[in-house]
Amino acid sequence: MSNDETYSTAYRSGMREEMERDGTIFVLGTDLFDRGGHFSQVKGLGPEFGADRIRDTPISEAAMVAAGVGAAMNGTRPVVDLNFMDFAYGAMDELINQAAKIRYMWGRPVPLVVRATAGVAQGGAQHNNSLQSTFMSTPGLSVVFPSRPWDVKGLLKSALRGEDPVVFMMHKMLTGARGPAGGPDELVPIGSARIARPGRDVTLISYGYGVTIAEKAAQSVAAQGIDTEVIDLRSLSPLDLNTIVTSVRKTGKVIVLDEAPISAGPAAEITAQINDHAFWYLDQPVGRVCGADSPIPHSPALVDALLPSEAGVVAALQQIAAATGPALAS
Amino acid sequence: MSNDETYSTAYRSGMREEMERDGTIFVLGTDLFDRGGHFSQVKGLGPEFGADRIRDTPISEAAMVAAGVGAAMNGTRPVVDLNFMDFAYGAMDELINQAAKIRYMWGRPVPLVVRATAGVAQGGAQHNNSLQSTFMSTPGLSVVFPSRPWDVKGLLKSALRGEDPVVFMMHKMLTGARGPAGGPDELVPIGSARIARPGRDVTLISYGYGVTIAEKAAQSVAAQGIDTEVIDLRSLSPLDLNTIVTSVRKTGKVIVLDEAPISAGPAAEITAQINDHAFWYLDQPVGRVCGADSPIPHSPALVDALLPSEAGVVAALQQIAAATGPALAS
Amino acid sequence: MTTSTAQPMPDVDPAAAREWLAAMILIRTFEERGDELALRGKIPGGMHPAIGQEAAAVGIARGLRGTDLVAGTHRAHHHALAKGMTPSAVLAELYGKASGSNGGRGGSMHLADFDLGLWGSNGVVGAGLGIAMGAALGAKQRGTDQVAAGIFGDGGANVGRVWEFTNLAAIWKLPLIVVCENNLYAVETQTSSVTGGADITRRAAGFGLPAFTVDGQDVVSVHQAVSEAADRARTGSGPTFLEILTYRYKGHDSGQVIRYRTDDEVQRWRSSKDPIENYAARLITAGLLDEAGLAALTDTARTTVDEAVTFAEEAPWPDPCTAAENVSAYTGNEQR
Amino acid sequence: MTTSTAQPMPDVDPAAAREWLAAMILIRTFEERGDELALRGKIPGGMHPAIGQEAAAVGIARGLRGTDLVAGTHRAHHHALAKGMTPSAVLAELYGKASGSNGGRGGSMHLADFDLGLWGSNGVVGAGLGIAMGAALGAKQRGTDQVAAGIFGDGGANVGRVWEFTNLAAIWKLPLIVVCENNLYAVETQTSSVTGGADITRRAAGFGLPAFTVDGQDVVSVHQAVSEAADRARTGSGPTFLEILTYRYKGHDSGQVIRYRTDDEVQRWRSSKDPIENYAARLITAGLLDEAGLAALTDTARTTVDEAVTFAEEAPWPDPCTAAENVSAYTGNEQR
Ligand SMILES: Cc1ncc(C[n+]2csc(CCOP(=O)(O)OP(=O)(O)O)c2C)c(N)n1
Ligand SMILES: Cc1ncc(C[n+]2csc(CCOP(=O)(O)OP(=O)(O)O)c2C)c(N)n1
Ligand SMILES: [Mg+2]
Ligand SMILES: [Mg+2]
Repeated sequence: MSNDETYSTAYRSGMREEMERDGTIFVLGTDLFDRGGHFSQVKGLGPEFGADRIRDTPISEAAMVAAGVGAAMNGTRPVVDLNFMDFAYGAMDELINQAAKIRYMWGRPVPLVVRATAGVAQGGAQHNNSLQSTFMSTPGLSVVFPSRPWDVKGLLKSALRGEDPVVFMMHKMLTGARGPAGGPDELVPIGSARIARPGRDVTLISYGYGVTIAEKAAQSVAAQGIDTEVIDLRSLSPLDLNTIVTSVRKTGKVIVLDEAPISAGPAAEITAQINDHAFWYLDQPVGRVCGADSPIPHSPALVDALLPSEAGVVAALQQIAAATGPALAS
Repeated sequence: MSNDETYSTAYRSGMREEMERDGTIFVLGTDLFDRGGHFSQVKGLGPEFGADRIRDTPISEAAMVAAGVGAAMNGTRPVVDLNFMDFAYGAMDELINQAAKIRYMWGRPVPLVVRATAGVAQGGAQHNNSLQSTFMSTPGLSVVFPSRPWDVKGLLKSALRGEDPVVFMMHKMLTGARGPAGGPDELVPIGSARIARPGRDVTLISYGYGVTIAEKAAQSVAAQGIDTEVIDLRSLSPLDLNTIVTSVRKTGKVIVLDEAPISAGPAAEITAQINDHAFWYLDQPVGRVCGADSPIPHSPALVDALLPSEAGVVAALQQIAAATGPALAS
Repeated sequence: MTTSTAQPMPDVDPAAAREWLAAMILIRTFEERGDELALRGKIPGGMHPAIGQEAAAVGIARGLRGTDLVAGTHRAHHHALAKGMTPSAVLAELYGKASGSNGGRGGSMHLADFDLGLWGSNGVVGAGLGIAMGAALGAKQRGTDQVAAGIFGDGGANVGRVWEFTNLAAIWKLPLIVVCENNLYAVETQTSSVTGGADITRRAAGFGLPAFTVDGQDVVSVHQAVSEAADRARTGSGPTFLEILTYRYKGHDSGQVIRYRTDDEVQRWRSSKDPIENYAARLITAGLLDEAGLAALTDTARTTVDEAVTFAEEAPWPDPCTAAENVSAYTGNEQR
Repeated sequence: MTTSTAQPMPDVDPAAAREWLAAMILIRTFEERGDELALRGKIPGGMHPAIGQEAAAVGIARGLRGTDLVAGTHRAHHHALAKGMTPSAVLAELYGKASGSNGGRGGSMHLADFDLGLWGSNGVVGAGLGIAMGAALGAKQRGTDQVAAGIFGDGGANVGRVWEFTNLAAIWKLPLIVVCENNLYAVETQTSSVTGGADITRRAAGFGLPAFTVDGQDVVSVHQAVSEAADRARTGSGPTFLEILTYRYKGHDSGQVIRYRTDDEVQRWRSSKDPIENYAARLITAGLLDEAGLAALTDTARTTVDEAVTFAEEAPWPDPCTAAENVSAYTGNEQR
């Protein structure tokens, strides 16, 4: 294992190792060969593996994903890199009506990885969509959204050794985040959450950049005697219900932290699953601390107001930890 | 009002009345002028209003929606008819990154209606997607999904007199369903649910074709003394929380019936909202009777196995009505 | 562009030449029966008959090697049968039976058999070309000499993604044949009226690949154009665009009421350009077939299709318990 | 295609001719300052400078009437300024301030002012053309004589939807000008290397509309081509495609390290084809401007931009409480 990778270099090092291991893996997308992608995610791999395996494309998202789907069906393992996940809106038929359904209809596996940077940061309304909500509601697609270098690398390896389409989402705010990463055969299974911090009082569930906020908030309330268990989902589809339900049955109190607009997103599904599997263990309703139902504006002054903040999570933790029954005003 | 319309003719009669009232309304899509669309939804309106107002397009979903967005911004009221909602996958950027965000970014209203037939029936995997899950998670889009002629007509009128984009979903299975429809100025507000059947014991929430199943199931358990309140949501976005919460606080028991694949769809959001607003009134966890997380196969023998059935809803109603605490096995 | 029955046969192996006719006759026999069954409610969701378009399918399939692949459209049966799928497998699939080519999961618009190189018909206009393009990329990455043909209809020429796919194939010199099967109509829209410039071949040429228009009612012409394109693809010269001009005799789907074209127009195509009649006459003229041989082909086709109907009728339904299985290896096992 | 400084001025009103120069100088001054401010972190998310492309923007905007509209790309400021947005309004928007053109909600890639006919720059490659096409349809439905110009970059020529939009405009004879502002690169990809056929004008012609290539470093040529296209559009003759050949001097966005082209190439464009220098020289040669006049234009631009910086710096931030407002009239009011 390597002790000091960034979120972005962990991806690259996982990709390099897998490309060395398996000659059928190749990457396609815009501005990859020389620039290494808009987030340096494959920087250096172009010269190393050549233009056939780090393939520069025109701006043709539908064609990129279609190329990936067909090539995946034909004995190779393509990684389609969209740079920004928002551009998947130009390739939704390829992703949802083709990639996600082919195994089911035809019994043919589609070992396709579609990677992009996602999450909310600067860039305005059109570059900050939360497509995880859509992908999570799509049978046949798996969705991963790691929060740290270790999981980036380990999940990438799992995706590149699996058989089915994986949407690989990486958060903009984490691009330079540092941490250890695993070695060539240290995999993180798709569909496995992790306990980022164990605790007894409240379960705080998140993913991606939310885990960073969650850990800070947990730390901050720890001083006040609130012992928070932080779950990093890592995969949104499939959800690791076991880890979620075990924690909730222990704590009886849950906050779901999700920057996606609140309606019909991951937090809704998690809340509903807790309702299904741990209702009788709940001491309080599940708290959703989520993004507002709004596009993302340009001005930082406005963006912050729409997103879950550390202070907001702290307040939610304090409130739920202290609560013993119904609040007077609902 | 008219006493005997079908779901489809109610749409057409609403459209005709509105087109007579407002000369800026026009419809565009494939095979509309002569055929009246693949579901006869505008049959006859072509010759009546002319080829400029019932505009036949090539198979170009992105261009259709873009045409609608720009025309809506420019003083007209376009209705983009996609025939099948699945084809919206070819126009997702136009819908989600443009139509849904323009008022927010630029203060310009986009009075656009995107109509299509939706819901699960025959036709195989690619013609039976449940896009309501995606649209519901998109800030800036409203989503309606009526269950009867009255609401088709009334909701269409509201959409054509409103200012913002409305995704207008009509269920395949209801195309020929009969019932009364309102007169020229009888509107159904977007965002208003209705009590399809009042009851005291269990709240059964659905929309679209689910309401037909719900009403039958409610009828069937009534004989066993279970008094079910059926809520027809009519709009999925915005949700009419008031109607939902009022009912749940009264009954304390809820089943959400939704044919969409269960994960991160409408039923998840409804469940989460009930958790948020009526948790302390719940006598049992919210029950989700939903579509499986699967593409839709061709064979009727398989399709039925994936979808909520009347018998399944009856069983869920019986179980929840009888339940008094945690079940032994969870 | 019109084919005269007097046209001489080119240098084709006689057995192959007869087999092409047999394949076309089988397709027509199948489609006529299928259409009938659809009207009798035997085929859930109905079907899109390809009667009149037999030469396109057979010319494409026979211009390729067995290891080459085809991905097609919602109008699917002629491609599937030409690529070697049996009438029984197709019809049982249309019925939704377990013995269908795809266990009843696919249906008329979603027929696939990867062993036969049938990479799926597709319910989304233009999408088959995308899959074929990707498959061609896969072939190129792996260094095989496989060629892919992606078929779309004239209606697909106005789907923007079709041109993205074509462009990518052109710049990467993929072993792809981009085939537009132009039957003049998309549902009931006359394609020329919604296609700027009204010349799909010229439009394609703007994307930087050789582009040709082919008489799609002549199996020999289609075969030749496809063979040449396949050669170019196989030798690394990249993709070719072919616009195959053809005509469907029936409505868009079984039972469609036709008001958008005249009976006269249909009759003109049927009587002067029928791909089967003309080709049969040509084989007879060339001494490669006699009337008895022709009758035998027709009989065999009828028998085969009869057997397919029996097979489909008697085949078992798929087990409902399997309905949600095999969605994804990642999600197959958890219980909710 | 190259513009010589010796080229005579055509028949343009002298005041207008000078105003074009002033507009180009203002754009360049603004962009140079903006780029600097972006590098200093003043512009959240950065920006895409259009230095070198001034003639394209001014030629387009001045070839249209004030009531006509333009929808553009992520490289946005030159279009916005040419259409009459003030440097203060643009810069405050880039800063994310309440006094910006869009109250801080839009940002560099999303500038709009409908009173000025600026129908939005767009963060999605090709999407501006879609909005312009729709607006042209709206104009036609209402029977106005408004013309719409939709601009995309050379990179956008490989987005399939661009051709769907173009096709729809062609078959409906919409009052649209389809403008490809070809600056040779898309981020760091040389567009010719990923564009099959490498000729965007020829590609466009395949969609059935008149298609021309224009020297985008000569404001007069752009103006003339756009005026003629606007006339065609206004008189019901439908859309025109224009490929405007230009060049960006800076990187794709502020601070981009450039390894994908030589300094030499940049120098060649700068020294022989600069749209401002050449045009200023031409005005002087034609006696429409003298050196002092030129200096005055430069000074005015600098002062205006200085004022814009002050304005943007001092402008208030938007009220966070408003952040989730005005998403949709249907959803504005419920409390969750
Ligand atoms: C993207 C998309 N839009 C619309 C449809 C509905 N549809 C199915 S077939 C068809 C017509 C296709 O015409 P063409 O491509 O010419 O093929 P043909 O039916 O003539 O074989 C249409 C509009 C679809 N399947 N996919
Ligand atoms: C659909 C889409 N794909 C990718 C991007 C990312 N992107 C932003 S600008 C750009 C390059 C655009 O090049 P071009 O169209 O030539 O315009 P230029 O930057 O040269 O003005 C890319 C790839 C995007 N904004 N939209
Ligand atoms: Mg056709
Ligand atoms: Mg460019």
